[in-house]
Amino acid sequence: MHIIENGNVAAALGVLLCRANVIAAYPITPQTPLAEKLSEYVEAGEMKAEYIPVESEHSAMAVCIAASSAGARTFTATSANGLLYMHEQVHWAAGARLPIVMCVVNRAVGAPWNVWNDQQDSISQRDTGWIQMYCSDHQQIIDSVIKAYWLAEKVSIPIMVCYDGYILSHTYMPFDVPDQEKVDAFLPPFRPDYALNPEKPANLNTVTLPDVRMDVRGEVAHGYMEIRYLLHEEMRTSFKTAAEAEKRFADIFGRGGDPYLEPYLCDDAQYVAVGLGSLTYQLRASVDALRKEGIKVGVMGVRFYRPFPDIAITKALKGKKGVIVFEKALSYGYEGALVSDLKSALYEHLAGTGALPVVQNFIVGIGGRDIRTEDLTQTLRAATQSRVAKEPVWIGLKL
Amino acid sequence: MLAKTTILSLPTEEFVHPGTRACTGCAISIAYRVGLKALGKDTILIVPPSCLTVLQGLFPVASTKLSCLNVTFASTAAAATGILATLKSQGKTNIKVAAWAGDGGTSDIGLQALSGAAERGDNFIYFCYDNEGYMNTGAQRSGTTPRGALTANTPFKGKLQQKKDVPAIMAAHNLSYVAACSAAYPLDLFDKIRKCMDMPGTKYFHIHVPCPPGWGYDPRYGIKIGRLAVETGYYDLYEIVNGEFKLTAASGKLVKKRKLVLVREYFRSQSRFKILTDAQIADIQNSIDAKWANYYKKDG
Amino acid sequence: MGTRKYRRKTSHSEHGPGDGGRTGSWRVERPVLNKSLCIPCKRNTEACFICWLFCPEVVISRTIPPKIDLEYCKGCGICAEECPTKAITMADEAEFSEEDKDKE
Amino acid sequence: MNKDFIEIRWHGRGGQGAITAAKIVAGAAFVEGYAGVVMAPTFGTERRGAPVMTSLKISRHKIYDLSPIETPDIIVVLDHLLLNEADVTCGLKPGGVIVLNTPKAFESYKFQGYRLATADITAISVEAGLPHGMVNTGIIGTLAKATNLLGMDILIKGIEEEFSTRRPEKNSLAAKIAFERTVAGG
Repeated sequence: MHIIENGNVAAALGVLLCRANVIAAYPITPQTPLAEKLSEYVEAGEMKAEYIPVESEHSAMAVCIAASSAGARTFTATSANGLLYMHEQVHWAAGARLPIVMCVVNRAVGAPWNVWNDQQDSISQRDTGWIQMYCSDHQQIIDSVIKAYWLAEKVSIPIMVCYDGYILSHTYMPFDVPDQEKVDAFLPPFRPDYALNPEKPANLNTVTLPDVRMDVRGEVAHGYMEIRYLLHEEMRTSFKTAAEAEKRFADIFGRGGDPYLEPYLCDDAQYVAVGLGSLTYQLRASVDALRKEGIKVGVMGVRFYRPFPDIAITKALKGKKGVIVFEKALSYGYEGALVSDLKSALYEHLAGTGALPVVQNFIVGIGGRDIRTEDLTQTLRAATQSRVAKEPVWIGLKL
Repeated sequence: MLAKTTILSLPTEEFVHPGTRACTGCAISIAYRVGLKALGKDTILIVPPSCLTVLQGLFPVASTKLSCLNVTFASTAAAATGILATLKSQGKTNIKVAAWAGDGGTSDIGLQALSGAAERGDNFIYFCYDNEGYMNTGAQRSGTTPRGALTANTPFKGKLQQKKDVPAIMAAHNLSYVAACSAAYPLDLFDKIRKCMDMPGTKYFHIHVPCPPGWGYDPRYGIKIGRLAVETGYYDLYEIVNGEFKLTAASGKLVKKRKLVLVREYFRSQSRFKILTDAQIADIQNSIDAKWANYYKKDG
Repeated sequence: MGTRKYRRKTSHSEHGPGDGGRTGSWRVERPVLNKSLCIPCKRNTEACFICWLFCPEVVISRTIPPKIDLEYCKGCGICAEECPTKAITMADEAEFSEEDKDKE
Repeated sequence: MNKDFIEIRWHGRGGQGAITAAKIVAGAAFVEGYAGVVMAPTFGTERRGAPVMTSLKISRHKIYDLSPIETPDIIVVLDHLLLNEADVTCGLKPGGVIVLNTPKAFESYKFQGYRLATADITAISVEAGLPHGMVNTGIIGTLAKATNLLGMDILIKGIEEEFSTRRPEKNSLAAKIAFERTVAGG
């Protein structure tokens, strides 16, 4: 059924349909309406779940970690400084291999205070061992939440479903809400290999030594390094599982596509704009405008940022004249994190082949600065004509 | 009213294996061992980083026979909430949740989460074993380190501030049960746990646990020193049941006896207090006397 | 031989004794029980067991006579200090031969 | 007006319900076959009484560009006093429509190059039985009359659904009366 609602409601409906058992959240703009909506479902009896109004984001993730360890399907959501406040717990959830799903409603981080959108918050969590998915519209938000639970539980890795604060979270647009029966068919109940219980006692996340050690049955167990390697390895192999998720989803719901990338007019394009989230949809308008001028340009949204789809990206960008990466975050002192990763992938797979595109980086919309489509179009046009600068260029900067 | 437990009626089943990594003579071990007896096997434990983490064992071997979730330093009580929420959603009503944290993990970094869980009224028992410092990291001062104690980061002057009264903070949350216990009085601890088990909401236990390396004494005197803290009226055993304060066990008896051992004896038993001057000790003695005069008055 | 086939991929511990190794080797002094002074031994009935109650290491049995597991006893001396009849005394480990150290 | 892609900007005060009004119109547009409807409120801290804006884009096709409206076809003003406080006609396309809730006479306004539609929604709403100051449903009637963009029947249905538990009939009555009483001209 199609409804017109905001992005936060799309996320909440996804969580409702996935029958999360335990939800913990702490209010922060612009995530707040999502958490409020879930508390509403629970209090009204529409959702059979425990809603925990915790006293901090750190505790929100603590509740999810503990609840997930005890066998519950869990959910939390946050933004900006809330995400940073739970940072230690974010690492912990991944190291403990708990399939927690968290929505990150992207917002600029302080100081100074700013409640508006950019993506510095989730980008700064890149190395926590979570899978990161980025959404461009409400349909992707609700669908991603549903896919995320299936994937997370399959690979025992937590997933952040990221979407732009305000631009998506508070904006209303139509989207299809899947039927509960179909979601149930897609997503079986959560049955972890082990859940804390007194009958089968276990001590979880105990201090783990640098080297391997014998267990009480006489088998050699991992050291810390092996446990961490497995997280990395299984994150890399989760590409396959993500593709399986996408296929299953398409079979049941009749929509889906490339799980990692979302290309638009890229096949014959000489130049491709790349980005994360709603920005890549806005760039379609610029691409349309430039195509009318005869400039062969396309745009590609990166839907999975971690694991980084280096091979898929390389395949899509191989032989292009230029790649123009637009980012709402950056690694201070260098450039956008996405462009660094992208250049590393291109170098790794294309160095010496002569098919290496020129890569340029533009920083936009920091702290919610309006991103005018006309500005994007001009930037893109200029970037197809010559190399604008070696350094990342901030669009719309009024210095 | 439950009958008082004696050594002979104390359950014999043990939930801690021998051969732990705890220091020789560690009093946490005693409180923990007896505490687990009271909780019983249908319990899920939460433990943040602390000496207990080390006592619990290193992967893949656990010293505790109960299920336990190790969590981050500041998240203990919130993790208890998470386990409880899951048990509730699974319809499991017979499983208890108990958190065991140190004084740093409780009075300092874990206080926010603990206050949050207590305010929400989450039904679990929180144990703070108080060895009065960050002993796991080499005996630095914590919120509950007493005035005058030398620690690794108050090396010459000793701690200048007073001990944070965590049970009072927890009592201010209107809990159904708050108890102050000591490893030197394990049966009192056992009875208090059993007493509060079916009470609603969060229950808070503060347990004084002597620490041989952190306090500076020969391990064999651990129980004696714990007892001395009580007999001098320096550390009191009590419970607050639905807001009603009552001295218990040896402290209760002291009210009748009206004779405290001089606190000097307690201070002189540990090297951490060696810089306390006679004048400072006299000062502390005065405040203890004033506190007890108040107890005597209430007793009539 | 690697740990790739190990049944867990997280830090998931199962319980057993001696996580800290044979902690009996930590001992400097060894508790020695004089049965003629020990209350349950003398009365041949369940009594006292203060040593069992206060043992931090769970190495003293609640039996007549109480048995001390020297494989794990760290020799803290709390039992000796708390024994109301001084039935347990702490003796220098050096007095015991290597063979003695291996058995009880 | 290009009826395949319409941009409407709403001006009201925090708490006046401009977002709800825009949402009802968005829903009606979707029902009428506009595949793309995007309604975005002012981003940030909304404070009761302070001027707020909401933008609504309506398109025959899915809308990918969520950037703010710069050149609206229509502006809807829920409180005539906002005309003095904010540049409400900013970017309004030549020949664009101004939908205004005002107690003043239509003739007292002079907007060069725009079409104006007015009604005293504040009074009409009270007449319809709504509490004083509730104007977000009445204004929809004026918008409908002024633009002929969406059918009244669908809008009325949208109002009654949105307010299903809060005086649905009185809200739709306000819109109906406003539709009748709207004075519009070029």
